[in-house]
Amino acid sequence: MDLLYMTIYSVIILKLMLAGVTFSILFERKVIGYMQMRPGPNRHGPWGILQTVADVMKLLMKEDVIPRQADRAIFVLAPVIAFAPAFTVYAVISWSDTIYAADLNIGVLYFLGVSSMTMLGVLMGGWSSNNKYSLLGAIRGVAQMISYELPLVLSILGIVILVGSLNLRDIVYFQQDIGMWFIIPQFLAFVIYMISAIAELNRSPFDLPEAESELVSGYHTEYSGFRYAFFMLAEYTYAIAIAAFATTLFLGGWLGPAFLPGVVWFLLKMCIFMFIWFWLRATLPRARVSHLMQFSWKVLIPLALLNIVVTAIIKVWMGW
Amino acid sequence: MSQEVLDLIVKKVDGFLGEEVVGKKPEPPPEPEPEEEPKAEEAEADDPKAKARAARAKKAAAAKKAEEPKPPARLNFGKPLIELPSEKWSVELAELLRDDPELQFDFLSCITGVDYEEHMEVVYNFYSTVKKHYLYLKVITPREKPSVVSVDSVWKAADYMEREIYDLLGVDFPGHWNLKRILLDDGWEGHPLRKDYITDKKALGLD
Amino acid sequence: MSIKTETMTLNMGPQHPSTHGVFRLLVEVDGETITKAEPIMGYLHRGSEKLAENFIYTQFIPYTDRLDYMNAMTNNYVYCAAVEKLLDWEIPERAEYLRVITMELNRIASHLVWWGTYLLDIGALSPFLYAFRDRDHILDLLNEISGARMTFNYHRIGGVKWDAPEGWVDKVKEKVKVLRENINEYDTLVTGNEIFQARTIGVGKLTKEQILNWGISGPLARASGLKIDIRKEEPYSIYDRFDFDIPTQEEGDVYARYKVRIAEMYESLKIIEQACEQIPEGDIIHKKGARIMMIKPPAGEAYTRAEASKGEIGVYAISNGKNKPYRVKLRRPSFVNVAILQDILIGQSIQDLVAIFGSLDIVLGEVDA
Amino acid sequence: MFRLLKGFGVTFNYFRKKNITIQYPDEKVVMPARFRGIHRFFPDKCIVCDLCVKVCPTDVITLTGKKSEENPKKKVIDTYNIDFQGCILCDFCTEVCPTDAIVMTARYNNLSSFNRAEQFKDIHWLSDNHVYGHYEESDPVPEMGERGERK
Amino acid sequence: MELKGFRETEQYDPRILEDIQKSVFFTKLEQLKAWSRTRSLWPLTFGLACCAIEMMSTGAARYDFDRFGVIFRASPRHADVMIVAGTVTAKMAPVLRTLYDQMPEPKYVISMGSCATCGGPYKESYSVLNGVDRIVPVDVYVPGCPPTPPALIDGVDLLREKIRREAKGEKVTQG
Repeated sequence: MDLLYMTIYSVIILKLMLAGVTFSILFERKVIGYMQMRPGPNRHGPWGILQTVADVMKLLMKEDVIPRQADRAIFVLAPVIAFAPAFTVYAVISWSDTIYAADLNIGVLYFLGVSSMTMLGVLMGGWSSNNKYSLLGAIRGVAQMISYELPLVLSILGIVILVGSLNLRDIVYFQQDIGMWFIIPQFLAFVIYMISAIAELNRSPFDLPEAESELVSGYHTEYSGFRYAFFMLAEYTYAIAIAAFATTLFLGGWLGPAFLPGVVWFLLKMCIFMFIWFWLRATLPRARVSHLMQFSWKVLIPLALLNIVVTAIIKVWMGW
Repeated sequence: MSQEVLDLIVKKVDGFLGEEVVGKKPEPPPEPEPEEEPKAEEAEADDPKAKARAARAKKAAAAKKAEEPKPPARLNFGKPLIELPSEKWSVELAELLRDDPELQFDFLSCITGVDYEEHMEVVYNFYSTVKKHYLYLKVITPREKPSVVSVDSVWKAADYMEREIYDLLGVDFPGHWNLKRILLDDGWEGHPLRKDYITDKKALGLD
Repeated sequence: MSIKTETMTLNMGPQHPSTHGVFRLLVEVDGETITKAEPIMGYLHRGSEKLAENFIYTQFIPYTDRLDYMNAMTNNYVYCAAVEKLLDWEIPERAEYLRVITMELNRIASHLVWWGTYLLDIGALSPFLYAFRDRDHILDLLNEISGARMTFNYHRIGGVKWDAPEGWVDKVKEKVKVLRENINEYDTLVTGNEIFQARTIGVGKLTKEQILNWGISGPLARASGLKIDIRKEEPYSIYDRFDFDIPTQEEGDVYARYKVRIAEMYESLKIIEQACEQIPEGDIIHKKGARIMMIKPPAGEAYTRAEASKGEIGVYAISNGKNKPYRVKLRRPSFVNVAILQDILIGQSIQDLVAIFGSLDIVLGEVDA
Repeated sequence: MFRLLKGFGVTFNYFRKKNITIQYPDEKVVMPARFRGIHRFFPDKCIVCDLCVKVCPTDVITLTGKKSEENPKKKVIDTYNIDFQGCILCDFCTEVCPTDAIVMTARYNNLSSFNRAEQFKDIHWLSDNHVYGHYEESDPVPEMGERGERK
Repeated sequence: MELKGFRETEQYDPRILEDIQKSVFFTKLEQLKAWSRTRSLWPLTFGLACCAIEMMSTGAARYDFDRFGVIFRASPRHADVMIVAGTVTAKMAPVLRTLYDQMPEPKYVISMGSCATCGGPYKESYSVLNGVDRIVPVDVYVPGCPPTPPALIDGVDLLREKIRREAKGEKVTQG
C-alpha cells in the first residue's frame, strides 16, 4: 500500500515540478522585465502564460546536435545526472502537515548528500562537450561548488543543534513549539545559508559556470534542443528544492495563521525566496572567481563556525 | 610662434643630419617672362572683357605658384612641416625628435600613407603634450620598392599604423617587429589603396 | 617535482558576446593567467578610405557616420572641419552652436552605451536597459533635428544641414535636467557597489609612459593622470567660449576609467546648457556651402583633430583641386587604443580580460574603418 | 555592504514604476516630421535634371525622361525607381532636388520582404506612398515649410 | 476559414461543416509545431556593425523584444534564427557560414539592413560581400540603414508569417 502511495506521489510531484519549472521561468522573465521597465513576455497567452510552454515545445522539436569529437556517452548522460538528484530530493520535503512523502529521520543529511550530486552533471557536461569554454565553465563550477558546500552545511548545523534531530518535520514542529521561526534566532545562519545557496545554484552574482559574457554559455554551450531544456529543467528544479528546503528550515515550513491551508503558506514562502533570487540577478554584477573563493573560505566558514559555537552555548545555558 | 618652432626644428634636424637637407632654399625657378598687367588698365575693369582677363591672370599666378618647388620646410596651415627623403629618415632622428629637451615630440598622433603616382609619401603627425606644438614630417620614397624605416621601437603607437600602411599601400617598414597584414586577409594579393588597384568584385568572389 | 603544464590558446572568436562586434583575441592562457594576447582585426574592414577617393566631398559624410556609429556627430564634424580648413571658410555662429550641442549630446549617448554594455559584460543585467532608455531620449532629440536615429549625416561642409525645429532648444534644456538626475541614480546603483569595485579596482593598470608611448588618447589617457583633451589643447569650433573642466583620475585602472567617463557626462551636460543659453540667430551654412555639388577646395593637405568619445579622431585630407578628394586618412582612436591589449593583458586573469577589454570602449566599425 | 543595498532600492522602485515599452504592433510609433523614411515622388514637379542620380552615393535611383507633348523643349519624367535594398536613407537626393520632386516621408516600416526584388519600387508605388509612417491620408501632411527645408 | 485538412467537403451536410468551422479548433500537428516555433524565436547575437546597436535598442526597454519571446542567445547551438545585422566582409564570410552550420535544424536567417541585403553603402568596396544571401539562404530582408526598431519587429513578424504559411504547406518564394 505504501509503495502505491509513493509511486502516485512521485508521479504527481514530477508533473507539478514540470509545471512549476515552466511557470518559474516565466515568473523570472516577468520579474526581471518589470525591474527593467519592460513588461516581459505578454503577447502569447494572457500575461504571457503560454510563452514558456512554447519555448519548451520548440526546444523538444529542435535537431539534437551532438558534436563529433564530444565524448558521446558522457555527453548524453550529463543532463540526466544533473536532473536526477535535483528531483529525488523532493522525497524528503514535507509540503504541509499531511502531505509529505518520506519522514526520514536523517532528512537534512539526505538532502545535502543527494543535492551535491548535481554538480557532477555539470562537470560531465562541461568536460564531455570538448569545447574550451564549457571546460572552463565546468572547472569553475566544481571549484565554486566545493568551496560553498561547507558553509551551507555548517550553517544548518546551528539549527540541528537547537532541534536535536535531523528530521525535517521535527524541525518544523520545534519551530511550532517555540512559536518563533528559526530566521530570528539563527539570522546569521540564515544569511550564510542564503549566500551559499545562491552559489550552489550557480545563480547571479555567482553565476560563473554559465557566465554569458565571458564563457559564451558556460557548460551548456554545446547542448542544443531538449538536452539544453533538460539542463534548464535541472537548474530550476534544484532552485525550487533549495527554496523549499530553506522554507522548512528557516521560515517554519507550513506554519502560518489558520486562514490559509499549510500548503499555500509553504508555496508563498518559497515564492519569496524565488523573488529574492530574481531580484539579485537583476541588480548585482558577477563576482570574480578568486573573490568568490576568498569570500567563502575567509568569511563564510569562520562565521558559520562562530554561529555553531554561539548556538551551542545558548542551548546549554538556556536549556532549550 | 610656429615660425620659430619651424626654424628650431630645421636647425635641430640639419644639425643632426650634418648637411643642409631640410634647410636648403629651393633654387629660384627659371626667370618667368614679365607679363604682369599694367596697373592702370586694372582700374576701369568694369567692362567684362578686362575683368575676365584679370581673373584669368590671377588663376594663372596661383597655378604657377602651386607647382613651383616648395621649400622642404614650410608652414602648412600654421603648422611646421618638413620633408625628408626616405634614406635620411632613421630611428636615431626619431629618438632625437622625441628626447630632445626643446622638441619633446612624445605623442605620435597619426601616420598617413599617400600614393602620388610618381612617388609615395608617409606623413607623420607629431604633437608634444609638454611644449604644445606640432610637426608634420613627410618622408618621400620611390614608388617601385617603397620602404621607410620603422619607428615602432621609438613610439609603440606606430606599430599598428605602420602595419595598416603596409597592408593597404604596400610600403615596407624594415625593423618592424611583426610586419604582416592587419586589416585584410593574409592571403590577399595586391594593396587596395594604391591608385592602380582595380576592384574586381567578381574575381574576388564577392558579387 | 613541478607538474608539467602547457599553455592553452583560447580564441575569443569574432562572434563573442563581449567583444562588442567582430573582434578576435588570441589569448595564450597558463591556467587562468594570460601570458600572451594578440588581437586580430579586419573582420569589419569595409575600405571606406578607398571609396572616399571616388566620391565628391559631400558624398563621404554619411560614410563618416558609420565609422564610430556610437558617436556619428563628431566624425561628421572632423571630416567637414578638414575640408573647411582646405577651403578656409568662415562658419556662421549659429551653425557652430548647433554643431557643439549635437556633438555633446552624441558624446553622452556614446558614454551611456559604453556604460550599459560594460556592466552587461560584468554581469549586471538592468543597467543596460536604463542606459538605453536615456540614450533613446537623446536619440529622439537628435532624430528631431537631423532626421535619423543613429546615422545622422547632419553636418555639412560649411555648416549644418537644417536649422533646429522651433522649441527644440528648450526640449534640450529639459532633457538635460532629466539626464542629470538619471546619471546620479546610476552612481548610486553601480559606483558604490562592492562587487563592482572588487572587480574593477586595481585591474588593468596603465602608466603615463605607456599611454604616451602607445599614442592612447581620450578617457583612457585621462584616467592615468594625463590632462590632454583636444577641446582644451587646441580648441576647435567654439569650445573656447564654454567653461568646463577635464575630469582626470590618477590610478589608471579600470575603476578610474569608469569614473572619468561618468564625470565627462556631467561636463558635457554643462557644455550643452551653456550652448543652449548662448545660441544666436542667423543662417546655418556658409553661403557657398549650400550647393553641395559645387565644393572644390584648392590643392593642399590639412590635418584636423577632434575629441570623440573614444579619443582623438583626426582626418588628414589631401585635395588636388578637383571636386573629388585625392586621399582621406581617418585617424581612428579605437584602432590606436586597441593595440594596448597586447601590453595590458599580460599577467591578468581571464575574468579580468572581459572587464579590461570593456573598459577600453572599442567600437569595431572604427577599428576596421 | 550598505551601498550594495542601495542598488537594490534602485531596482525595486523601477519594479514599481510603470514600464516605458511601446507595445509596437498595437500602439504605433510616431516619428518626428523630419524623419528620413521612405521616399515620396511628385511626377509633375520633376524636371528630369538627373541631379539626384548623380548625388546618390549608392546609385540606387534610376530614371528616364521623355519629351513632353505640349512644348517639345521641356522634358517630363517617364520612369523613376528607387532600389530600397541599397538605399542608405542619407537624404542627399531631396537636398539637391531643385523642385522638391522627391521628398522623404516619415514612413519607416513594413517594407521587409521575402525576396530582394520586392524592394525595387517604381514610380507608381513612390507617388502614391502618401502613408506617412502610420498616419493615414487624413493626417496633416507636413508641408515643406514646416520641415524647415532650407530651399 | 477554408478547411484545408478535409479532402472532399461536398459529401458532408453543410450544417455539419458549419459546426466544425465554428467549434473545432483545427490543429493539424504541423500547425501546432509552427505555433510553438513562432512563439519562441531565439536569435543568435550576431551583431557586426551599426545595425547591431539598433538590434540592441530593439531588445532594450522601449521596443521590447522579450514580449515576443525573443531572447538573445550567445551560443549558436541554442539559437534558431540568425539576424545578420551589419556588413559581411570577405574575411567574415567563412565565419558566418560555420556559425550558420552550427545552428540546429529548423533555422532561419533575417538579413537586417542594406549592408546584409546587398552590400548597401559599401557595394563597390573591395572587401565587402554584396549581400549575405551569397553564402546563407535568407528568409526575410529588412531594408534600412539601420532599420528602425519597429521595422525590425516587422521583419520578425514577417518571419513568423512565413513559418505559419510553410506549416500550412504553402511554398513561400525564396530570396
